[in-house]
Amino acid sequence: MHQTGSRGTSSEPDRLLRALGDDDSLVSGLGVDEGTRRALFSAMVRLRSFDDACVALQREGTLPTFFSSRLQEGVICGAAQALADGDAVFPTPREYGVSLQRGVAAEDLAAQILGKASGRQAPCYVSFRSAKVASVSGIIGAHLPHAVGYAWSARVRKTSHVVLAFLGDGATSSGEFHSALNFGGVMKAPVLFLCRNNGVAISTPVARQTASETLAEKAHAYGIPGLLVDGTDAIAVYNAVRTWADAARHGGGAMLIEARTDLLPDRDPIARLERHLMKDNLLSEDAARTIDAEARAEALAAVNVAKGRAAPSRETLFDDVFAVVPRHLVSQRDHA
Amino acid sequence: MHQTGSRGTSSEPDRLLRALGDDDSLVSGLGVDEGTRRALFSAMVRLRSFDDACVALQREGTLPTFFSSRLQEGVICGAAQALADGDAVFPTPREYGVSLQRGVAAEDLAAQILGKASGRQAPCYVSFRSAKVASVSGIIGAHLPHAVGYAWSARVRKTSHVVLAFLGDGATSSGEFHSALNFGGVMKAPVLFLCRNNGVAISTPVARQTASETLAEKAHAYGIPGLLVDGTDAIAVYNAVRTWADAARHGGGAMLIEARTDLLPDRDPIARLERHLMKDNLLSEDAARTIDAEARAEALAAVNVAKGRAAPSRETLFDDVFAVVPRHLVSQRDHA
Amino acid sequence: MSEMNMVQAINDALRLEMRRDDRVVVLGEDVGKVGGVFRVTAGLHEEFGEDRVLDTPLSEGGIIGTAIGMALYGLVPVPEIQFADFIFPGYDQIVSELAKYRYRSGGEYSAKLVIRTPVGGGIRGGLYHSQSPEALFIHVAGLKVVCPATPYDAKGLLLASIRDPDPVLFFEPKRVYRAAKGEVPEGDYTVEIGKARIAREAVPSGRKDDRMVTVIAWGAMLYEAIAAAEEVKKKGIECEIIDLRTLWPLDIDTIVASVEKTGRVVVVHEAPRTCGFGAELVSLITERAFLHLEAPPERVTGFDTPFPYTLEMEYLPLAHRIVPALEKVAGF
Amino acid sequence: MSEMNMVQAINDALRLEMRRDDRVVVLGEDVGKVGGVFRVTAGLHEEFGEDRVLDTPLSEGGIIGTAIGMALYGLVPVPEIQFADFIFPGYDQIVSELAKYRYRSGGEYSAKLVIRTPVGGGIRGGLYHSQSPEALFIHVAGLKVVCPATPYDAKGLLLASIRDPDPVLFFEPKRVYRAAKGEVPEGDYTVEIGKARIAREAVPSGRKDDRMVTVIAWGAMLYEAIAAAEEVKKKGIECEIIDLRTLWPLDIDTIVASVEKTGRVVVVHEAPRTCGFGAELVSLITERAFLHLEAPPERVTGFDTPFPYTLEMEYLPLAHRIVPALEKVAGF
Ligand SMILES: Cc1ncc(C[n+]2csc(CCOP(=O)(O)OP(=O)(O)O)c2C)c(N)n1
Ligand SMILES: Cc1ncc(C[n+]2csc(CCOP(=O)(O)OP(=O)(O)O)c2C)c(N)n1
Ligand SMILES: [Mg+2]
Ligand SMILES: [Mg+2]
Repeated sequence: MHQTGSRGTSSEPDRLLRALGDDDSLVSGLGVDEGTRRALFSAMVRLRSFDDACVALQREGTLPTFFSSRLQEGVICGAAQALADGDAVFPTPREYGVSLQRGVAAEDLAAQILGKASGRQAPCYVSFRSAKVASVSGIIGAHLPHAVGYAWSARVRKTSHVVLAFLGDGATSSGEFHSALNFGGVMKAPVLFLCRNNGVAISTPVARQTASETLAEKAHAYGIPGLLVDGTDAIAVYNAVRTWADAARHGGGAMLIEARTDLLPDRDPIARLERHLMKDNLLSEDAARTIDAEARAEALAAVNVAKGRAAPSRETLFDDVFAVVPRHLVSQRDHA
Repeated sequence: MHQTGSRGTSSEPDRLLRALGDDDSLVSGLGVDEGTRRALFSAMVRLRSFDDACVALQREGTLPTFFSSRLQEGVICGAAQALADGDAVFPTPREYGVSLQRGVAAEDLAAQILGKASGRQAPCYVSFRSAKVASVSGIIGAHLPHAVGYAWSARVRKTSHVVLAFLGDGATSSGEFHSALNFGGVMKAPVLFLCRNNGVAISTPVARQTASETLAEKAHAYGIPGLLVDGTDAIAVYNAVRTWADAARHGGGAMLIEARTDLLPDRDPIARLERHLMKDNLLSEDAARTIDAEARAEALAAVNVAKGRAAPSRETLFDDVFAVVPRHLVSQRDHA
Repeated sequence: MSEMNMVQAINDALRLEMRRDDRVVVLGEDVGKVGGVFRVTAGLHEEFGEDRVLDTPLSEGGIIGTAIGMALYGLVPVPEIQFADFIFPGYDQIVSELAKYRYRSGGEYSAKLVIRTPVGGGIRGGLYHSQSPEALFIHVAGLKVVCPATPYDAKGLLLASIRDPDPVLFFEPKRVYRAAKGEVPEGDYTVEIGKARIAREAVPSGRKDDRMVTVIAWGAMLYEAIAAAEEVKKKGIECEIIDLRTLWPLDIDTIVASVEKTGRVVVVHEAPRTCGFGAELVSLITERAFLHLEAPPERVTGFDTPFPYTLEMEYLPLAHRIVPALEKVAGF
Repeated sequence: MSEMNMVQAINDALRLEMRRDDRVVVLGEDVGKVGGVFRVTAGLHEEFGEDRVLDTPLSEGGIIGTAIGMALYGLVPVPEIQFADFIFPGYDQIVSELAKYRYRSGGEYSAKLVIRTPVGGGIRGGLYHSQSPEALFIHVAGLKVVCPATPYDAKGLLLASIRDPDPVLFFEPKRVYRAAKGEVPEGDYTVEIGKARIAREAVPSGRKDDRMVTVIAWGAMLYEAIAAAEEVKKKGIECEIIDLRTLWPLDIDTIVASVEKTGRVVVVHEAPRTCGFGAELVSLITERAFLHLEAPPERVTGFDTPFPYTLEMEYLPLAHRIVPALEKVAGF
C-alpha cells in the first residue's frame, strides 16, 4: 500500500491507491481476510437495495428529495467496515446509509427518512446516537470541525476511538473544511476526512471547484498526510481507512483521503467486488442472488414498517428546542 | 530568482528567496536599478518615522491602539514599490502606511489615524480611494476575497492592473483565506496574496496556527504557486512581487508569497538595506542622516497638522450608512 | 404585457438589465450552465458568457466576498445564494463588510451589489431549505431588504434594486415562485424601493359593529393574509392588507395611515416570532399610532423553533392561524 | 466574600468550575498562556494545562465548530470569542449547528457549551470592537442569552450557564469589566438563568403629580439607567430599573408586574434600534400590558448606523439620552 507522507502526494498525484487489479484480483501483498471481503459485499448490496427503495419513494412523490448513494458504496461501506464500534462517524446526507452497517435497523433508518421519527429533518439528514453517527447538517462542510472536536476529546479522554468524517468534493471549498483540517492538524486529532470525489457538486465540476490537481494534496496545507484512493474499489478504501485508524488509535493524527468515484469507466463498486469474489471463489452466483434478494426484501419491509409508523404530532414541534420546553414555547404550543 | 511552481515549494520549504547576501551585497544576477534601491530605502525610512510618531501618540494616550509596522517595512515598502499606479492594494491595519508610498500626503494619513477624517474607524483602519488602497477591515482575512473580485474585474475589463493583498500569518487560518485563494485559483485572477509571517498572531505562535511547515506551501491546495521570501530583505520582496506582477499583467494568475520577518537575527530591514547601499556607494552617512531627518520632520509636521484639524461633528454620524440619508436616520439625527 | 410567474419575471429582469448595463454580472453556485436550482438564471450563461455569469466554488463567503471586490472595482454583481438558509457562512461578509464599507471608508468607497436568494417554507424542504432570515439583516445598518410577492413587483423591484446605489438583499418567496402568476410588462420599468402597496383596501360598511383590521404581510404570506381576509369578511371583519414589498427602509407612512383608519393590526411573517421583523413593526406602530390603537397589535408568525420538516404546515402562519388573530384584535 | 471586578469574578467562576468538573475546557484565540486579551482566562492554562485550556488558530468558525464536537463527545467547552464583533465568521456554526443540534437530531444529541465574549462600546474601539449583537442570537431559536451587569451576577450566571443543559451565549460588558466592582462570594453559588433583578425599586411618593417609569436595561447600560434615574428624580420622576441579566428566555413576569405598577416604560440598549431586542420588549409589553400603558414605550438605543469611533459617546444610549426619554414618557 502506497501512502504518501505530508508532502508525498503532490509529486505523485496520479498514484491512485487500488487493491483490485484490472483483472479483478487482489494486488499482491494486500492480505484482506475473506470474511471482511464478504462482509463488504453484503454491506454494499444492502445499501444499494435500501437506496433503490428510497429512490422509488422519491419517484412516487413520497420523498421530496433524496441523496442517492448509488455508485458511492465502495467509499461508504469500505470505510465503515474499517471502523471499530466505539468510533464515531460524521456523515453528509449522501452517507445516510452508513448507519445500516453500524447496527441500525433498516426500519429505523427508513422511519427517519420518511419523517416518521422526529420529523424535523428532510430525508437523509439522519442521526443515530446509538450507532455513534452524528446528526447530518444541511450546511455543506459545517460538520467537519465537529469531527475534529469530537476526535480530540476522545484522545484527551485517553480512549483509542477515532473519528471518520465524510465530505464531498464540493465541500472542500467551504470555509469549515479549512478550519477543520487546520484545527485537526494543529490539535493532532485522530480524525479522518474522507472525501468522496464524484467529480461534481450539483452541476459544478471539480475543475470549477478548485484549481488544485487533486483534492488529496490539499492535506499539505495543514501538515497532514493526503492520500488518493480508488473509491470504486471497496477493498482499497477499507485498507486505507484501516491503516489510518490503526495508527490513529495509537497516537496518529488527522489525514485526508480523496476517494475518486468518477474515474474509471467501470464505476460500479458492487459489480467489481462481485467479480473479484467470484474469481476468488468466495461467492457463487446463487449466493449473490440470495444476498441481493434478502437485501431487497429487507429494504421493502423496512419501508413498509416505517410507512406504517405514526407521524409526529403537532405538540412535538416544540420539543427539543431546549432541554425543557420553556414557558414561551409552552404558550406557543398551547395557545396558537 | 528561484520561484517554485505549483508543486515545487513543498519539496524545498527551506528555499528562502533572498537578494542580499550575508555580506550585504546583491546576489549576482539580480539587477535591481540604483534608483529603485534608493527609493526603497527612503520609503522605509519614511514609514518608520511616521510609525514612530504614531507609537508616540499611542504612548501619550492620544491613540487607544496602533498597529506598528516596525520591522515589517521590508515587506510593505518592497511590495508597494513593485506596483504600478493603477494597481490596487488591499491591506490589513499593519500596512496602513502603504498609502504614503502611493502618493497620500502624510497629514491625510495622520488625520485618518487620529480620527479627524470621517472618524468612523479606529487607528490604522484607513481607506484611500485616490491611491487605490482599499478600506481596512477589522475582521482578519475578510478583505482577501475582495481582492480576488477586484482583480478578476480588472482582468475581464481588459486592463493590465493587478492587485496586491496583504495578510498576516494568523490570517491564513481564516475561512476567507481559503475562499479567496480558492476563488483566486479557479478564476485565474491577477491577485497576489502577500503574507507577512512575523511568527505570531497576538500571542499565538505560527506552530499553533497551523501544522504546515511553511505558509507558502498552502498555495498548492489552490493550484497556485507559492514562494518563500526573506521579508527583511526589501529588494528580495520587490523582486518577487515585480516578477509576479509582470507575469500577472499579461495573463498570469494568483500567487501566494510568504515573507518571513522573524527569521534572521538581524531583523531590521532598514539597517540591512542601509548597509547594502553604503557598501555599493549609493548612500553616504550624510545622505542617510538627511533622509532620516526629513522623514522625522515630515511625520511630526503631519501629526501636528492632523491634530489641528476639526473632529467630525455629531451630524456626520448618520452619513454614509446609505448613499442618501434615509428618513429614519434623519429623524434619529434630528430628534434624538 | 405577458403572463409570467415569478421565476420568469426575475429572469426577465436580469436579462434586461444585463443587456442594458454591461457592469452587471451574475455569480453563484450552479447559476451558469444549468441556470440555478430553481432555473431563475436560465439562459443567461448562454447569452452573456462566462465572464458575466459565473459558476462559483461552494463557499457563500467567497461568493459574497468576491462580489464585494467586483463592486469595489465598479461592476454591479448580482450574486445568488442557492437557499437563504445557506447565507450564514457568508453572513460575516454581509454584515461586517458589505453593510459597513461605505460608512467605514468615510464614503470613499461603496460596495453596490444585490444578493438574490429564495426564502420561506412550504416546499417540504425542512430545517435548511425553508428559513426566512430577514430580521437578521434589517437589524444591521447599511442594508436594504426587499421581498416581492408578485411577478410584477419582482421584476420592477429587482430592476430598482440593481440600479439603487446601496446594497440590497433581494428575498424571493420560493413557495410562490411558480404559483404566483400575473401580467408583467415586457420592457423596462421599476417599482420604487421603500414603498408598500395596499393589496386590499378596507371599505367600512358603515354598520355599527363593523371592525377593520390592518394586516401587514409580504412574500408568500401575502396570499395567506388575503385568504384569511376573505374568510373573516363573512364575520363582519374588514381587512386592509399592506404588502410591504420593501422591508427596509420601511414605508411607515402607509402603515400609520392605515392603522389610523382601522385601529387594529395583525402582522404576519414566517420567521420565528421573537425578535422577528414583526417586533419592529409592532414597536413602530405603538410609537407612532398609540392613541389610535383599539387593541394591542397581534403577531402571527413562525414559532420560536427551528423550521420543521413534516409539520411545516403547522409551523407556518397560514390563513388558519391568521383568522383567529383577526378575530382576536377585532373583538378586543 | 471579597471585592472583585467583573474580570476577576468571571475568572473565579471559570477556575471554580474547572476544578469541580473536569469536562469543562476553555478554548479560543490567545486564551492560554497570556490569559486572553482582557486577562479573563489568566492563570487557567498554568493550573489546568493545555488539554483543558487551548490556544486556537484564528478562526471563529473553527473555534465554535470544534467546541461543538467536544460537546457532542460529552465535554463542556467554554469557548471565548475575543470580541463579539468577531463572532460573525462563526455565526453559521452558532445558528445553523449549535442552536439546532438538539432539535434536528430529535433530541438524540445536544451540544452544550457556553460562548463567552465581550460586548459593547465605550472603550474607543470603533466599528469592530464595540458591537452588541444580542438580537441576532435571540431571534434564533435554541440559544440562551445572558448578559450580567455586576461581578456578583457575572460569577453566578456563568456558573449557572455552564451547568445549564442548553447552549448559552454569555455576553460580557467590557466597558465595565474593571469599573464594575462588588462583593463576590468566594465559593460556589449560581444566579438563576431567566430571572431579572429589580436594580432600583420605584417608591411612589404619593404626590398627585408623581410619575413612575419602568426602565429596562442590562450590561453596561444599567449604570447609565441608574444615573438617569437619579437625575430625573429631582423632577418628580421615579424610576424602577430592571436589570434583565438573562435576555432570553425572558423574565416577562417581572417586567409586566413593574409596568402594571408604573404604566410607563423606557428600554435601553447599545445595539442599533431597528430590530434590536428593544423591539421585542416593546412588543411583548404592548401585548401583555396594553391596558396599563399610560404612554407608548420608548426605546433609547444605539443609532441605526455602524458603531462609530470618535463619536461613540454620542452614539451610545448614555444617561444624557435616557433622561429626555424618561421625561417624554412621564409627560405623555
Ligand atoms: C453551505 C451550503 N451551500 C450550498 C448548499 C447546497 N448544496 C447541497 S448539496 C451541494 C453540492 C455538494 O456537492 P459535493 O460536496 O461534491 O457532494 P455530492 O452531492 O457530490 O456527494 C450543494 C451546493 C448547501 N447544502 N450548503
Ligand atoms: C475575525 C477576527 N478574529 C480575531 C481578531 C483579533 N485580532 C486582531 S489582530 C489578530 C492577530 C493577527 O495576527 P496576524 O494575522 O499574524 O497579523 P500580525 O498582527 O502579526 O501582523 C487578532 C487575532 C480579528 N481582528 N478578527
Ligand atoms: Mg460531489
Ligand atoms: Mg503575525
